[in-house]
Amino acid sequence: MKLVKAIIKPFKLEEVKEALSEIGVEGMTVTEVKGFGRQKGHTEIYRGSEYTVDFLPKVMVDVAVTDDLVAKTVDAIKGAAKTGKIGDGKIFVIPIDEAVRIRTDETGDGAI
Amino acid sequence: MKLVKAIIKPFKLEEVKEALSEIGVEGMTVTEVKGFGRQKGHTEIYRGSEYTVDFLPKVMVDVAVTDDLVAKTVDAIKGAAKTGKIGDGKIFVIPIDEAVRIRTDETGDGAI
Amino acid sequence: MKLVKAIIKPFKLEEVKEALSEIGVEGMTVTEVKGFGRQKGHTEIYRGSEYTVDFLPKVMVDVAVTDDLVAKTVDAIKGAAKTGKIGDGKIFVIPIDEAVRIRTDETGDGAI
Amino acid sequence: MHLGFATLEAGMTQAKNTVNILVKNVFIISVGIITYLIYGFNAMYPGDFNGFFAFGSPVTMADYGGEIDITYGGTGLAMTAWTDFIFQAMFAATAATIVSGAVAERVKLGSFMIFAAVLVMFVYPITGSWQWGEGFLDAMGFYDFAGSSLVHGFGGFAALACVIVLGPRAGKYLAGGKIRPILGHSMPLATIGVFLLWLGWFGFNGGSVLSADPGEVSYVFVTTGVAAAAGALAALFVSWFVVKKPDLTMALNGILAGLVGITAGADAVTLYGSLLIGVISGVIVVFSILFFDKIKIDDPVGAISVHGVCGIWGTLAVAIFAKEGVEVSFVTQLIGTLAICAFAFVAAFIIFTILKVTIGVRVSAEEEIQGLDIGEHGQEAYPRFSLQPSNYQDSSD
Amino acid sequence: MHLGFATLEAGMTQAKNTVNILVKNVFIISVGIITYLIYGFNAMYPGDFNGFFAFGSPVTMADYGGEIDITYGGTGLAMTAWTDFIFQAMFAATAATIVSGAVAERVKLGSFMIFAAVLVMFVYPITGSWQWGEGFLDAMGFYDFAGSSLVHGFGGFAALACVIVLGPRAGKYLAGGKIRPILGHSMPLATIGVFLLWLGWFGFNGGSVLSADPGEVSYVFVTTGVAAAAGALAALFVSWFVVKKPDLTMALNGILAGLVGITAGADAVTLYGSLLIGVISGVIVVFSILFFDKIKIDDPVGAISVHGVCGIWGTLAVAIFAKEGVEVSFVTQLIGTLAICAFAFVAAFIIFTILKVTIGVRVSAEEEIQGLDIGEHGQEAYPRFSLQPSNYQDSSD
Amino acid sequence: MHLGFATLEAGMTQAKNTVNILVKNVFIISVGIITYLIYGFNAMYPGDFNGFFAFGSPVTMADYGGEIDITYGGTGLAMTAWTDFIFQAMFAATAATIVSGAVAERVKLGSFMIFAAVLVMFVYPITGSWQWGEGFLDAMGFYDFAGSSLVHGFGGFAALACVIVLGPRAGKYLAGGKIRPILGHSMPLATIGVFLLWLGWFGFNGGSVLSADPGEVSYVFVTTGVAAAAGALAALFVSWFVVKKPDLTMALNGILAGLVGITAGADAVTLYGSLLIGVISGVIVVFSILFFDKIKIDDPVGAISVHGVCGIWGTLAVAIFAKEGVEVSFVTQLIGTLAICAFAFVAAFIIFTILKVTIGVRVSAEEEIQGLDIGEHGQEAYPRFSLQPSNYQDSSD
Ligand SMILES: Nc1ncnc2c1ncn2[C@@H]1O[C@H](COP(=O)(O)OP(=O)(O)O)[C@@H](O)[C@H]1O
Ligand SMILES: Nc1ncnc2c1ncn2[C@@H]1O[C@H](COP(=O)(O)OP(=O)(O)O)[C@@H](O)[C@H]1O
Ligand SMILES: Nc1ncnc2c1ncn2[C@@H]1O[C@H](COP(=O)(O)OP(=O)(O)O)[C@@H](O)[C@H]1O
Repeated sequence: MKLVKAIIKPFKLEEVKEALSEIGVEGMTVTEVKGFGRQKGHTEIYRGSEYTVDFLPKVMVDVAVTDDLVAKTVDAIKGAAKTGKIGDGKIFVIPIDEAVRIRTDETGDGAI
Repeated sequence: MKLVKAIIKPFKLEEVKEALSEIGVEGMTVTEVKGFGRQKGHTEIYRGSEYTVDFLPKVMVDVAVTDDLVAKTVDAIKGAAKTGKIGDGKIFVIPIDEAVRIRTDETGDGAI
Repeated sequence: MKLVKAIIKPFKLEEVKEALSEIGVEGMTVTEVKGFGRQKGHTEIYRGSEYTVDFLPKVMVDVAVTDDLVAKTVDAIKGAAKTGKIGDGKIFVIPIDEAVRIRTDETGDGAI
Repeated sequence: MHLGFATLEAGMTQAKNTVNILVKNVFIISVGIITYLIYGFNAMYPGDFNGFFAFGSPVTMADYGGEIDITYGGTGLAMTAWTDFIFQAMFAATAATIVSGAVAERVKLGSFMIFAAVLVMFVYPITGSWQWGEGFLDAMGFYDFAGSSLVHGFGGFAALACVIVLGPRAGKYLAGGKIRPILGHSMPLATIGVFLLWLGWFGFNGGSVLSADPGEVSYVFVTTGVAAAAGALAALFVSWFVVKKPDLTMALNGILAGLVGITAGADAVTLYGSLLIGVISGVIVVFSILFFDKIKIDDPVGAISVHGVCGIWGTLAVAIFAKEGVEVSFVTQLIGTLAICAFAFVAAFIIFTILKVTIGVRVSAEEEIQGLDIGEHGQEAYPRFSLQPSNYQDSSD
Repeated sequence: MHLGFATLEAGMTQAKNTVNILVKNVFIISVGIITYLIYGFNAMYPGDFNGFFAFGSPVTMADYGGEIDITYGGTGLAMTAWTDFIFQAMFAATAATIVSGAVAERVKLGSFMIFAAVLVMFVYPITGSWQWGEGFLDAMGFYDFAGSSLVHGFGGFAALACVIVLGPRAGKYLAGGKIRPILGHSMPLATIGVFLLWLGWFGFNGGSVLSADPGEVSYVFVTTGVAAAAGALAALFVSWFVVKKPDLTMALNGILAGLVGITAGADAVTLYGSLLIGVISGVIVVFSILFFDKIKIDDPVGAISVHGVCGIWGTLAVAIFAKEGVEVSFVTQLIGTLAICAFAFVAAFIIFTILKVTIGVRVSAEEEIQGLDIGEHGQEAYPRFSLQPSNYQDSSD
Repeated sequence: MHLGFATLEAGMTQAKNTVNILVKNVFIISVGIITYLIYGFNAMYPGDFNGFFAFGSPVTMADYGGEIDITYGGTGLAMTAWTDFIFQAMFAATAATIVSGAVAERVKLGSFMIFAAVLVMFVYPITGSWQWGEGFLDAMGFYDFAGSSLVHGFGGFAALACVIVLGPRAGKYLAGGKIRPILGHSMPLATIGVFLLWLGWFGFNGGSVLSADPGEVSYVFVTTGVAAAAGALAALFVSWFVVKKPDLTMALNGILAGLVGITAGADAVTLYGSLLIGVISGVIVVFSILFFDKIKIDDPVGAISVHGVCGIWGTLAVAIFAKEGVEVSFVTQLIGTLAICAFAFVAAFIIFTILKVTIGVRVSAEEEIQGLDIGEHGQEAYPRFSLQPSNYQDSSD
C-alpha cells in the first residue's frame, strides 16, 4: 500500500475528487495547507508598509491506495490538477506498512 | 520507528489521547482535516438550492513510536476511536527512517 | 528521496524558511497543527471552572528533498528551530518512493 | 436590544450552534411583537380585569387616537398608546429572550418556539397586569420602574425552571463533580452584544420615564450608566480576585447585572445608591454564576444570575436606596418580586414539562454533539472550509 | 443604516471578497453625501423644474435659515432643510447600496464606483423629483411615504439591470440547470446587519413623518415593527415548509421584505394592514428569491427580491390597506411604481452597459477565483494564517 | 461610542490580543463614568477654581434640581446637569480610549488601568476646565465646539507620549529600516467599529449643541456627515494613489479623521468649509500615519494621527473656515490647541514614565509573542480549535 500525498491548488479539489472517484478510489483525507515554492507569492502593502505573502493557500490530499492503483491514482490527480501554470503542486508517493479500518478491524488492502 | 497516522472522528480525540497516555505514548501531533469516504455526507439546502457537504470534519493524529510499540499504539487508537458506525476512520503505519528531537539533538528511538 | 517532516514552534517558521532557502531548498508545505508532548500546556479558568489547554499550537513543515540533502536539511531546521526550551519539536525523516511535479509531469529528483 | 441579546448569546456559545441561536432570536422578537398585538397588550392593561388574571383581545384601531387616557402604574401617561405598545412588546420579547440564552445549545427549536410564544402571549401579561395593569401589586404600592422583576426577574426564573426541566449540556458536568467549561466561540461578538444592550438600556430605562421631562430622563441616564459601570468594575475585580485572572465574560455579565439591578429604581434611588446597586450587582452575579454551576444548573450565558438573581436584588434595592421623597416599602418589594418570580418559575415549569412529555424539549445526543446548526437548520454559521471551488483563494498568476 | 447594509452584504458573501464589500460600502455612503451636496439635493427639490427632468446645483449657505419654506410631497415641512438634506442623502446612498449587494463578488471596483456616483448624483434625483420635488407623480396623488418605490423599488430594479449586464458568479449555475449555492461566510455578521437595518428603519420611517408629532411617529413605529416581525415569521415558516429546514437567511430577508413593504404606507395603512403587508412580503420574498435563482439572475444577497419586488408590492399595498380617511388609488400607485422601477431599470441598464463596453464591469476569471480582496485591494479580511512570526501564539514557558 | 472604539481596536490588532483589548475598553468606559462621578465632573466645572488647576469633589444630589444655572463655555445651558454629566463622562473616557488603541498589543493591563484612571480623573479635567470650566482659554475666546483639542488632541498626544515611553511592538521595525506590518485580524470588526463611531459622533456633536434648537442640531449633523464622507473619500483616493491599492483601513481612518477635524467647528464653519476640512483631514491622516511609521512610532490603530494630528488641524480650521458672524482668531486657536496637546503629552509622559520605572508598563517578550489574551486573561477570543469533544461537529448518522 502507498500513501499518495498530493499538494494541489485549492480550486482544483473538486475536479481531483471526481477524477479519483472515476478510477474507483473511495476515500481521501484533505488538509488546508500553505505552500512555498517557485510560485513566488505576492507583495502587498498594508498601511504603507510592504510585505510579502510567501505562503500560498494549497490543499493537501492524502489518499491511501493498494499498490496496483498507485500509478492510476497519480495519473488521475495529475490530470485533474494540472493548469500548466506555476504552482500546480507536487505528488509524493510514500510507503505504508499497514492499514487498519477502525470500524471493522480489517487490515491490509481491505482496510483502504 | 513508525509514524502511526490515524484519521478519527473529532469528538473521539480526547479518548484517543487518554488511551495513548495509558500505554506510555507521550507525544502526538493533531491536525484538523476533512474526510471523504463511505460515510456519505449530507445534502443541505441554502436559499432553495441543494448542495452536498461531502467532506466531513475529521481529526488526524500523527504519533511517532518505536517499532515495539506500534501494535500497542494501533490497538489503543482502535479501541478508543471505535463507535462501530460508518466513518470511524483509518490508521496507516508509515516507516520513519530517522527522528530528531530539536531541543536536544537526540536522534533515533530516544528522540520520540 | 525523503520527506522531512518537522514539527516546530510557530514563531520559528520564518527562521526555518530562511535556513532552508540558504541550503537551496526551494519548496515546502506548511500546516497548522496542535501538539501534545512533554511541554504540558496550561491550566485556565473560564467562568470559575478550570480546564487544561493540552494541545499547543505548532507548525508542521513538510519538505521533500533528495537523499543527498537530507542531512543538511535536518541540520538547517534543527539550527533554526532550536530555542533549547521544552516543546521545540521533532523532525521525522520518511521515505518517498516517487515524486511528481504536476505542472510538468517530471518525476523523481527533478520533481522536487 | 435584541441584536444585543442575539450577539451576546451567539458569542458565548459554540460555533456549531450559532445559526440556531440567531434563528431563535429572530423568531422571539418577531413573535413577541405579533402575539402582543393580537392578544398580550390588551390582556396586560386594564379593562375587564379582575386584578389577578388577564384576558386579552387584539389591539384595534380604536385604541388609536393621539393621546391616550389610560393611567397605569400610578404614572400619568404622556406618550401615545402606540409608543407604549412597541415598548411593552419589546419588554415581553425580552423576557422570552432571557430564557433562550439559558437553554441554548440543547433545546429543540420547535418546542422552544411554542414555549416562547405561550410565555409572551399568556404568561407575561398576567404578571405584567399585576403592576402595570392596576393589579394587586400596584395597589400595594410595589415599585418597579422598568421591570427588574416584571421583565428580568420573570425571565430569569422562567429560565431557571426550563434549565431544571432540560438538564445540562452533555459533557459539562463530569463524574466526580468536575466541571468542564464549554467555551464561547467569539468574545468580540459577546462584547458587541453587551455594549449594544447597554445602549438599548438607556432607551428602555430612559423611555420608561413615559414622558419627555428632560430632568427625569437625564437623571435616569446617569443612574443607569453609573450602575452599569459599577457592575462591570465590581465583576471584573471580583473575578480577578476569585479566579486569579480578569475574566472578560464576567465583566460583561457585570455590566448587565448592574443594568438589571438599577432597572427597578432608576428614577427613584439616590445617585450613590445607583453606584452601590451596581457594585453589589457585580459582586452578586459572579458568585451566583459560580453557585449555579456548582449545583449543576447549566446556564451557558449566565442569564439566571444576571436577570433572575439581580432582578430580585434590584427590586429590593429600591427600598434600601430610595431618594428623598420616594416611599417604597421593603416588605412590599419583597412580596412583589417573589410573587412575580415564583409565578414565572411555576408557569414555565409547567409549560415546559408538558412540552417535555409530549413533543420533547431536547435534541438527540447525536445532534447535540454535531451541533444544532446542521441538525435543525442544515446551515453552518461560518462555512469557510466548505471546499467548493469558488470558496478558495488561488494566487496563480 | 449603512453599517447594516455593509455587514449584511459581507456576511452573505464569501470571506475572500469581504474587504472589497466593505470598501464599496464606505465609498457609497461617502459619495452619496458629497454628490448630493454638490448636485443632487437641489436637483430633486423644486425650483426651476419642468416636472420630468431635474437639473441640480450645489447646496449653498443661502439654503440655510432655520425653518424652511419649501413645501413638498404635499406635506408641510416642520423640520429644517438640513435635517432633510442628511435624510435624503442617506436615501440616495441606500439606493446605490442595494445595487452593491446584487453585483457583489464579481464587479470591478472602479466601474462600480463610477456607476454608483452617477446613479446617486443624476438618476436618483430625477425619479425623486417626480414625487418629492412636486413632479407629475405628486400631482397625480401618488403615495410613497418613505420610499418603497422611490428608494427600494428604484434600487432593486437598478440592481436587476446590472445583474443582467454583469452575469452570474462563476460556478453558480452548472450545466444541466443545477444551481450550486455559494454560501455566505458569516451568519452572525449577516444577522447583525439585518438587526441594525431594522433599527435604522425605525429612524427612516419615523423620521419621514417630517415632524415631531408623537402620535404620527409612534404609529409609524408600530406599523414598521409589526410588518418586519410578520415578514420574518412568514419567510421563516415558508422556507421551513418549502425547503424543509428553517433557513436563517430567508428569515433575515423576510424582515427586510416586511420593512420595504411597509415603507410606502407606514403612516397610511391600518394596523392589521401592516400585519398583512408584512406577511405577504415575507411570502413573496422567498418565492421571488427562488424564482430569480431559477432564471439564473444571480443576486448573492437577495436585493432584487427584497427591495425591487417588495418595493412594488408595498407601493400597491397602500391602496389596498389604506386606513380610513386616506384616499389612495390603486391605479395611480401602479403607474407610479412602474414608472419609477422602469426608469431605474432602463437608466441603470444603459449606464452599466456603457461601462461594460468601455472600461469593463467584471473582474477577470482569475481574480474572481482568487477573491477580490487580494485582486483589488491586496488585503485580506481575516489574515489569521499569515504565518508571520508575531501572528502566532506560542506557549513556551 | 465605546463599542465603536472597542471593535475598531480589536479588528485592527491581532487575534491573540483581542480579549485584552475588549477588557481594556470595558474597563475604561466604566472607570471613566465612576471617577468622573466621584471627582472629575466637579473638578472640571467652575466653582472654587483658579483658572489653571482644578480640584474636584463628588457629584452630589444637591447638584440635581431640574434646570441648572451654570453657564459655561459661553453657551447658555438648556439641558440638565445630568445630561451634561453623562456626556462629559463619555468624553473623558474617550480621551483614555484613544490611548488604549495606540499602546495595544504590548501594554501591561494593570499599569494601563492605573494610567487610564489617573488620566481621566485628574489630568483630563484640568485641560477641560481651561475651556469648559471658564478657564483661561475660554477667557481668550478659544473655540472648540465638541473637543477636537480638548478630547481628541488631548487623547492623541497622551497616546504619543505613551508610545514613546513604551516602544514599538516586537518585530515591527526590522534592522535596516524595513517595516514589517502587523496585520489587523478582522476587517469587518474594524469597519463595524468605525460606522458605529460615525453614528455616535452624530450624537456627540449633535448633543454638544447643548440645546434642542433643531436648526443648530441639524446643521451640525450636516457638517459632521459631510466632513466624515469627505475624509473617507480623500483617504481612500490618496492611499490608492500613494500605495497603489485602495486601502480599507486608510478609508476607515479617513472617516474618523474627518470626524475629528469637524469636531471643533461643527456649528461654526461654512458648509463647504466642512467639506474642505474633511478632505484635508483625510489627506493629512494618510501621510501622518506613514510618517509616524517611518520614525518608528508604532501606533497599531493610527490613533495619534487620527485624533492628535487631525485634532490640531480641526481646531485651527475653525478660524480658517468660520462662517459669517463667527469670530475666531487663528492665533488663539493655535495657542489653545498647543497648550492642551502639550499639557496632555507632558502629563502622560510623566505618569507613564513613573509607572515604567515602578511597576513596569510592558509585558514580557514571551507574553507578547504568545499573546496577551493567554498571558493576562487565560482566555482566547476565538477558542475554536480547542479540541474538546463537544467543540466538534460530527456527522455520524
Ligand atoms: N520540496 C517540496 N517539499 C514539499 N512541498 C513542496 C516542495 N516543493 C513544492 N512544494 C509544494 O508544492 C507547491 C507548488 O510548488 P511550486 O514550486 O510553487 O510550483 P510547481 O508545482 O509548479 O513546481 C508549493 O506551494 C508547495 O506547497
Ligand atoms: N483511501 C483513503 N485514503 C485516505 N484517507 C481515507 C481513505 N479512506 C478513508 N479515509 C479517511 O477515513 C475517513 C473514514 O472513512 P469512511 O470510508 O467514511 O468510513 P470507515 O472508516 O467506516 O470505512 C474518511 O472520512 C477519510 O478521512
Ligand atoms: N511521538 C510523537 N509523535 C508525533 N509528534 C510528536 C511526538 N512527540 C512530540 N511530538 C510533537 O512535538 C512537539 C514537541 O514535543 P515535546 O515533547 O513537547 O517537547 P520536545 O520537543 O522538547 O521534546 C509536540 O507538541 C508534538 O507536536
